Amino acid sequence: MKKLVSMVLALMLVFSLVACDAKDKAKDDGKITVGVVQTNANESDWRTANTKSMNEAFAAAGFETKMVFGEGDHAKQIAQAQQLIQEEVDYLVILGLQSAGWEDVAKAAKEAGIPLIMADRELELSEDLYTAMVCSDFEAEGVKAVDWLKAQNMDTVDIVVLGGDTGSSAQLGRSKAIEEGAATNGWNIVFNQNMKGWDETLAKQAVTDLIASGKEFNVIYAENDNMARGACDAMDAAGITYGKDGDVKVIAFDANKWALEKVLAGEFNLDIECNPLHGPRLVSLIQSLEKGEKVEKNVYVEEEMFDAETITQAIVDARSY
Amino acid sequence: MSSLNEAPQIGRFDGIKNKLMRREKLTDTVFLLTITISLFITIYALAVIFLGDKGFGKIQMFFNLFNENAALIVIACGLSIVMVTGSIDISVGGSTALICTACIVCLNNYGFNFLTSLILALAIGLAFGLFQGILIAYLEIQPFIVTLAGMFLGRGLVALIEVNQIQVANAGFEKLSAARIEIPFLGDYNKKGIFLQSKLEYGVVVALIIVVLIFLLLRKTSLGRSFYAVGGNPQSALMLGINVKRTRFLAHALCGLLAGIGGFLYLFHTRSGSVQQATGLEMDAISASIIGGTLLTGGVGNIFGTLFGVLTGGTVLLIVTAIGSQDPWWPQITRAAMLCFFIILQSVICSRKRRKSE
Amino acid sequence: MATHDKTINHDRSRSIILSIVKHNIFIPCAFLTMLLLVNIFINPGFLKISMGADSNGHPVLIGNLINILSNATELVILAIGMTLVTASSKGQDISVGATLAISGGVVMRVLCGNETQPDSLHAPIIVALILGCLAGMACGAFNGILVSRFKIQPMIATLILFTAGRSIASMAMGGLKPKAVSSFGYYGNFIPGFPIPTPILITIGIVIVTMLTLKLTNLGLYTRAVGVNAKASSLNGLNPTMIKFLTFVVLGFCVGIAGFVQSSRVQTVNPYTIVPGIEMDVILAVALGGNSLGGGKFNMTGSIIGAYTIQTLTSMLMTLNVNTNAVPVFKAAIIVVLVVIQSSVVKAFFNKKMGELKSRKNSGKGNDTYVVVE
Amino acid sequence: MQDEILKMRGINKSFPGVRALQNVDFTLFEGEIHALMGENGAGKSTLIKVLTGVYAKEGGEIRLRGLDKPVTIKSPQEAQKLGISTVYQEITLCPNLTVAENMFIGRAEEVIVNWKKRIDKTNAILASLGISAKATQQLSSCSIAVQQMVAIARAVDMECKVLILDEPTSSLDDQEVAKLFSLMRDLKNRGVGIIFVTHFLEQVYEVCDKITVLRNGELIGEYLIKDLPRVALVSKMLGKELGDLSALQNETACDISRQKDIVVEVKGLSGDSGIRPFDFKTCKGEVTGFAGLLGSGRSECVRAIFGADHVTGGEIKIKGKPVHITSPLKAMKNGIGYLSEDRKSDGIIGDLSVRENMILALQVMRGFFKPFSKAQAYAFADEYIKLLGIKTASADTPISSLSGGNQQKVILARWLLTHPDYLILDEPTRGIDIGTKVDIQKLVLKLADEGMSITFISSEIEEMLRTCSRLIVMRDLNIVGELKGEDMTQDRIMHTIAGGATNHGDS
Repeated sequence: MKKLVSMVLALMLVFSLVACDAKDKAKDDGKITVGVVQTNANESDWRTANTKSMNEAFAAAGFETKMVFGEGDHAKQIAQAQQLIQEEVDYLVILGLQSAGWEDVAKAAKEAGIPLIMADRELELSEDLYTAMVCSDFEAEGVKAVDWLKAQNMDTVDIVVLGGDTGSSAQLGRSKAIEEGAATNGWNIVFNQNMKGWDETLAKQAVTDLIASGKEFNVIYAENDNMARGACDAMDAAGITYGKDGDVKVIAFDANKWALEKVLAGEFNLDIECNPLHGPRLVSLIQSLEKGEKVEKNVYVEEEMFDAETITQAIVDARSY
Repeated sequence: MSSLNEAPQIGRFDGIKNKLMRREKLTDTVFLLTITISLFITIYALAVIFLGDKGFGKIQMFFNLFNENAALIVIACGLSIVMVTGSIDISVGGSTALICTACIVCLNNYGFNFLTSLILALAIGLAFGLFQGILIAYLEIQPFIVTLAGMFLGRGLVALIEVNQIQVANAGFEKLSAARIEIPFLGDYNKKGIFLQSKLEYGVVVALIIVVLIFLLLRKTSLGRSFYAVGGNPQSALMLGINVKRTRFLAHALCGLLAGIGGFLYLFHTRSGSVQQATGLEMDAISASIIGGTLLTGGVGNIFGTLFGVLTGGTVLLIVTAIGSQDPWWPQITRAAMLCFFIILQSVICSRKRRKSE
Repeated sequence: MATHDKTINHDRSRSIILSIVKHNIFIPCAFLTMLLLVNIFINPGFLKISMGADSNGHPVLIGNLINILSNATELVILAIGMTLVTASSKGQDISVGATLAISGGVVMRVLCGNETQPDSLHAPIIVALILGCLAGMACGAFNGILVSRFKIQPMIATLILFTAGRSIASMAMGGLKPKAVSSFGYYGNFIPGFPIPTPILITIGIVIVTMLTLKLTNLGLYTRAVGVNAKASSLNGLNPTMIKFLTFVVLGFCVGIAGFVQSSRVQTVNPYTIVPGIEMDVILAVALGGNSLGGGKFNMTGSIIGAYTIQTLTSMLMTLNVNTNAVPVFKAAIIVVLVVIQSSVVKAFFNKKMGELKSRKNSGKGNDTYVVVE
Repeated sequence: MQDEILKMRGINKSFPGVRALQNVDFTLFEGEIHALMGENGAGKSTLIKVLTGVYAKEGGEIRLRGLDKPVTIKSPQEAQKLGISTVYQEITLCPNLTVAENMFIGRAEEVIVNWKKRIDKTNAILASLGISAKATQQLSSCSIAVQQMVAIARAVDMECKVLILDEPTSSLDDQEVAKLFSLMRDLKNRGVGIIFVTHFLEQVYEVCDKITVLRNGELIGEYLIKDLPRVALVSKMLGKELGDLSALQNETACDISRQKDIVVEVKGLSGDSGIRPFDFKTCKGEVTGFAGLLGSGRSECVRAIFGADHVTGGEIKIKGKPVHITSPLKAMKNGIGYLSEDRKSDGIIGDLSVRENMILALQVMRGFFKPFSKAQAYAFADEYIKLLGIKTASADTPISSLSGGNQQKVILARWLLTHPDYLILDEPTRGIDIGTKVDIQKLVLKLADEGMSITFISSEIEEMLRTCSRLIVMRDLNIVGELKGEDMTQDRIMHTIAGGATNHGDS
């Protein structure tokens, strides 16, 4: 045992020496390194587009990208962010799985002089702990949908809410909007459930079950495109008409290209954009920070909405993802 | 040694046998522990050499390894104990999530403070441990299915208490959890020339104290040794006068208690709670124990091994992060490959040792 | 058969009731019935099955029961394989969810190639099915080798693929998330013109194949013999290593089929979120079916009933607007109740109590005086 | 003056289908080494387990010196507290712990362990007993002999009043045995009562004062060592069976010259279980027997022939054709059947039904894809249930709920179904009732008449005499004699088994 301990100590000594040595070797080629803590790799089409956008934009701007994926685990994301701070990336972009629990990372980044940029989802941090924010205002997106629905002037409104991953800020914001909207406008929420993940499968099962139990509904409020597609599959199978000319109005979020095609085809009534193209915005933000310009701290991404009545082929074609 | 020939016909193998016996002075536990520690050192040293510029050259990186894994260390200790007795507990992730959410709700809404929430955390953990312990030890139900129920219960209760993500909004608690130990004279200059003092979280100190305490418990107390005896051979343990049922029960109770402490440390570190909190934590803890040289068949294991198992797992995650990859699938595949390597290594070593001793 | 009947007890009516109650699928059946009754109570239209038409005018059956039967498909198929694995190797495979993602991913990759929204299938569906099954079987073989050859406990051995499986699936799909044309959806939904959901037909097919396999081969006998007493089995010429390996490959095949059905349901696969947590549900189904998780004897019918029970429960809670994340609480309660009822210690305790009651009635003998040492 | 320290009276214990102990008395005096003798299934181990609280007795009483009431011993811990220590035949220590831990674990001990004190104490004890092990060594790295000695050292250190040694010498060599004996004498002088269970007769005569003989769960008698000569002891242990059996006699003798009738011929076969290379042959219709005490190698021989143990050398010819048997399946395909010795762990498949247990071997030979139909299986099962008179509720009853004798018949049926040319029966009558024993013996002779070659192994010499036409006598993993015809008398067999040599280790 004693031998073992001494061996361990000796080795510790050796590699701390090596460590000092290695530090000197640390190179600095002047390239800006951006560390990105992404959530899951491809939990949905939106996420895939999001990842792609950042990778491409950073590469085009001549930044070095260091993207890590949280594997769906909050604690892993934190550990990875801490690692990126130690690695001394020049900017740290965080897309948090959870909005809470990031103070320690933010403080560490601040101490190390690394600007922290929140993207996609807002983190619960006090103003002084982050440099900038490029986020989607999920509640505002939901409110847009509510306003649109109000404008439809329907006699009765029976809504099926297909929620996203429990507790993610997208789910929280969008659910909050519709719940409040329903309360103020006297709409009836028939079903309100979070589908684990953002997938078609569970959404489809849920709607199939609803149809089978004979519950009446005329609005599907699906918190992303994939779930809306799952719900449509279910209605297809039961012969329920939906979309522009159907009985059920389908509201979706994210506005992927394929979803816009569905809007164009009149299958979805409304798709509210949640722009995944954070790459270019982050690039311009970082570039102005580099120049020492003052940047606006809290930026919410401008988001459009696409109504089946007004959408054109040109809009769909312009969509890159 | 020659007087120990069991039968004349193996006499000619005496030389070899003597050698083997001399080499086998190491107990299984120490042998596996040595492997784990050397592997950790090798991996970390390699990381320092090849990834020094990716942060591994920094001392804080080493401390971060502890900061990020304090809770896991404590929870893995608990799992090592039940695994030493030849049982398993997959409910720890669930109970951790429950502890986080329950404590935050109480801290934010019911005027709990640091101490009362700690007591709540311990009570939840212990309740899981006691209940599962009774079912496993006294009703002789399979540990897997019992703790599966525990896992479901923990996760489900979180959703019943609070569906949304929540964060601690309790000034006292936040202040305590934000506190750091600044280690004098240690630190790194970053490339901007800022000197960063090395910092350690208080949770790490707690975790290390617990590691030492559990080590002493397993090594120095009769209860600790009976865990090993029960795991090694329950029948023999019974014959030797050990109360096997009570020992099993206590192992689960202790694991529950440690999960309580671990859960609290988790909360202390993240200050947030959600339904998905600590997903897969049980598997991380189990694999840390395995890498640390605990055999799932029972009877063999060392808490320091578990500590190094957790650190090895953490290091691998960091290495994978440091290397970076455009393809998101490599981290998990790498970690699984490492797990596979350890498991097969253990299996081969154990079967070879078994063959030798026969 | 006739000669065998004669040996049965004379006290017919009583023995029939007793044998039903004591039969090992009594508890799972009773439980499923109870659950269905609760469902009918909550929703009187629960049993109603109506004929509707889909958007193309093809006839389809609509009803809660149909949904449960259809949605339980993956669970049932996996439970069949898991039962065999449990019986032979005294442990469970916790990687089925991850390996299902792999086989589903392989199916999608074969069908869609490198396109995200192909206009046609890149390969015949049968090829995709076969390759998907082969992928599943390869994963099963990997687990099987670790368990049978390296003598690693099943849970630990399968922890490897549990960790890596979904990432491997993502790699197999090249990081894409393609959506296949809707004709691939026939296998997870309806074949146009045929009103019964295809998954139900597939389930029936698989169950029939399983029953035939158990009847026409010695898989069942060998598995049980190895699970109960591997030493004695090897003295009877069996090869326990081989049989354990085989059960894992069979489970791999089941995973392949389940992955195919699952990917056909919405014609796309998200490797990271497909069938979340199904491994625990499958193990639960096996346990609910009255099978000991400690291996040995198994009861295939029980497992299948167990799978339907879980699906019924899940659907019920979903329609009751219980938060999906809270569903596990109910499962936990059920597990605890069922395992305690089926625990040998509890059974022995009650038998002893019954015996004591009887013997007290029979004789009023005084107790011996003993020094009881503590 | 010597006191009684242990008095057991009228002890009863039964297991499903077997009466393991019937009205057994046993008395142990202070400072006495008392041998408990009997063949397998005689009830020695059961008696000891009753005494140490592993089994609950069903009747009778146990009194210990110093207690005025009979005691009920509920667990090994209680037994230890009462001063009864046991060293079991199979080593019941924890192989994953160190020697010192094994010495002290499970004893009324302090909460915090002082390892230094313990290790020093252990080393002192080991040294005083001349055991060459280190206190810090892991037990599994010690040889079996040392492990056994550690177990004894543990019991000794617990200052017990009654020390039970259940076959402690089976894995010790002469020097170690001598050490053990001097230790036993030492303890005897200190007033410890020792119950000594062994199969080695020389050792009994070397060290013991008294002998109690059990047979079939019944007490045969208690004798002073000087009153009971060796051959008388063997005959008491092996016993005499019912008179009606003497009518059975098998006269088929093998004419070795008729080469074509030789079914199995074995030359220089040796296995990894330790048996020395041996030769053996048997003809059609012949019943051969392997005689010898437990551990003499009688089972190991037949296991090697069947391929159950790993064969390290030698050759086997079946009907003159050389075959290479590497696994039981190959043996089965070559027409060999083997009813194993340990019915519970190697024979029955507990939870499976009688029918499934019966058809298993035949089914395996038939192949994976050719299962018997249910009707066929029931037909087989019903046929053999009737033929062998198996008492079972139905063919679907789990075999574990049958009595030992009926279980054995089911296993026998399993092998008969395969219609082997050569059937090995290893202790087919152990632990079963007299009636079934007779049935099985009769069946063996009938099968031999029909032309099957059979090897019959039993601990009961009379049984072998009645059924076998030729006996191979084994001692210490060696064949030491072959008896046939006129030579096959109890006397000759017992003398051959007991051996002229006084040293069991001598071959």
